[in-house]
Amino acid sequence: MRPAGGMQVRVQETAFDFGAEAAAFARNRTDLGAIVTFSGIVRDVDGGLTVMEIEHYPGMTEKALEKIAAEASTRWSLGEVLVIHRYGRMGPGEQIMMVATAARHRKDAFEAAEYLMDYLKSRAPFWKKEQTGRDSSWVAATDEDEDALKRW
Amino acid sequence: MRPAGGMQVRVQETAFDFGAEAAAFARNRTDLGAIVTFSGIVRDVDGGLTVMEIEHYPGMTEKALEKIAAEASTRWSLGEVLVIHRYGRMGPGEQIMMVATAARHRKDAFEAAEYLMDYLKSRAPFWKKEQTGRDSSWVAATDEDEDALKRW
Amino acid sequence: MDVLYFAWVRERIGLPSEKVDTGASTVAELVEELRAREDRYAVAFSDLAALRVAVDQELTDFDAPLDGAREVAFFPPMTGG
Amino acid sequence: MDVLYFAWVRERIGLPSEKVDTGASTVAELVEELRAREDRYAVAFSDLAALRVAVDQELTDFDAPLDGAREVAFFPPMTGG
Repeated sequence: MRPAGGMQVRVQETAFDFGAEAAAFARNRTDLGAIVTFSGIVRDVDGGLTVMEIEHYPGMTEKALEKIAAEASTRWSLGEVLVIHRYGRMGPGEQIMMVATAARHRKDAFEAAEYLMDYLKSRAPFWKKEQTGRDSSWVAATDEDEDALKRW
Repeated sequence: MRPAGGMQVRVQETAFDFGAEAAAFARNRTDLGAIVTFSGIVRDVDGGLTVMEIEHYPGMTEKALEKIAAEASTRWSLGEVLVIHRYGRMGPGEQIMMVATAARHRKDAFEAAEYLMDYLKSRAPFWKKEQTGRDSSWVAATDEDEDALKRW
Repeated sequence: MDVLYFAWVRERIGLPSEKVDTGASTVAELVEELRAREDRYAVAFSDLAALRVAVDQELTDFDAPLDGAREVAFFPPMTGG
Repeated sequence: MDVLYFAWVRERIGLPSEKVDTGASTVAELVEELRAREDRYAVAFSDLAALRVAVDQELTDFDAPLDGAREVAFFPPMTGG
């Protein structure tokens, strides 16, 4: 079966079920051989993080993500694209976001997923704040993330 | 939590539950922020495929996959690696295999997953045979897949 | 015009958004007007290299014209994903 | 020594594996012996560029020595994933 290619963007406060999303993604497509997913987890490197809070810009966020997903669909031959990104408060180990790409060939699926992540990191209006005990601080953008855009 | 890094390779005839595997992968790790999965699906581009049959080399297959996964763990900073590959008969749309990588940083998770796929494609002893109606033919290896190894 | 602030820009200015009456023709001119208001604005806008701006929900730069703009937002570099 | 065949090599030779008594000191010498047996072997081994070989379950090449080898396998380029 080859239904029309689908692009789905969801911005939500509630948790999502990564396993169920991954399982359902592109499952009605038998013409796509390669599926890549990326998921971002609230990371607690030093064991001190209590809460991660993500602020976003309602309205612009959806538009920015749709633009990034549409651009990926133009650059690579993709059958399906999914982007889910949460905002609000979440604890260590919780899923922050995921992207999924389905393509006939693995190269397209991989590159498109990396492109989505690179742009989503630095061009979608989300800001992370980490709370460690009583202290909280905004996560700083890195040069590395900005540089990652240059390869595309 | 930082349990010791895990490497898991499974070669099996039975189907696996991609959603459940993806959901369970690295779920006890809060120190790893980036998870990448790739899954390969039996693709039916022209709508004529009835069965895909995968032959493998019992014994060597497991060793080859473990060697590839171990090499990936040496090259990139990975917390967890999972490789599942089926053999036997499967129909269009069924999952053939998956790899999953978990790392602190997305670049490591993405690159390691692509490396695993490139090597698994051309260096693990699997052979695909496609049956279309009454005809069946062995899938030919491509120069593209062989060339993909050169970048590593 | 609606002016929105996010993340530490919002915290420094103390507001998520406000209506601003302005004759500014570019983002940079609007920033000058805001800076002149009060210390908290001057502090929030002290280093433009640390800020990003969107006009009507599209990322742009500080030279961008404001004619017809309904919404301008200031925020730090984004950290999604 | 166990000699194994996979995929179309197995189909052309008509066997998945067999015991072979050989004095061959390299894979290439073993191939020569097999080729000389019967047409089906000659056909299966007609183009070595289209074949891969593993000795004791490790990929190697046709120059590889066989001393002490317990298992040699011939097969086409792999197509996993």
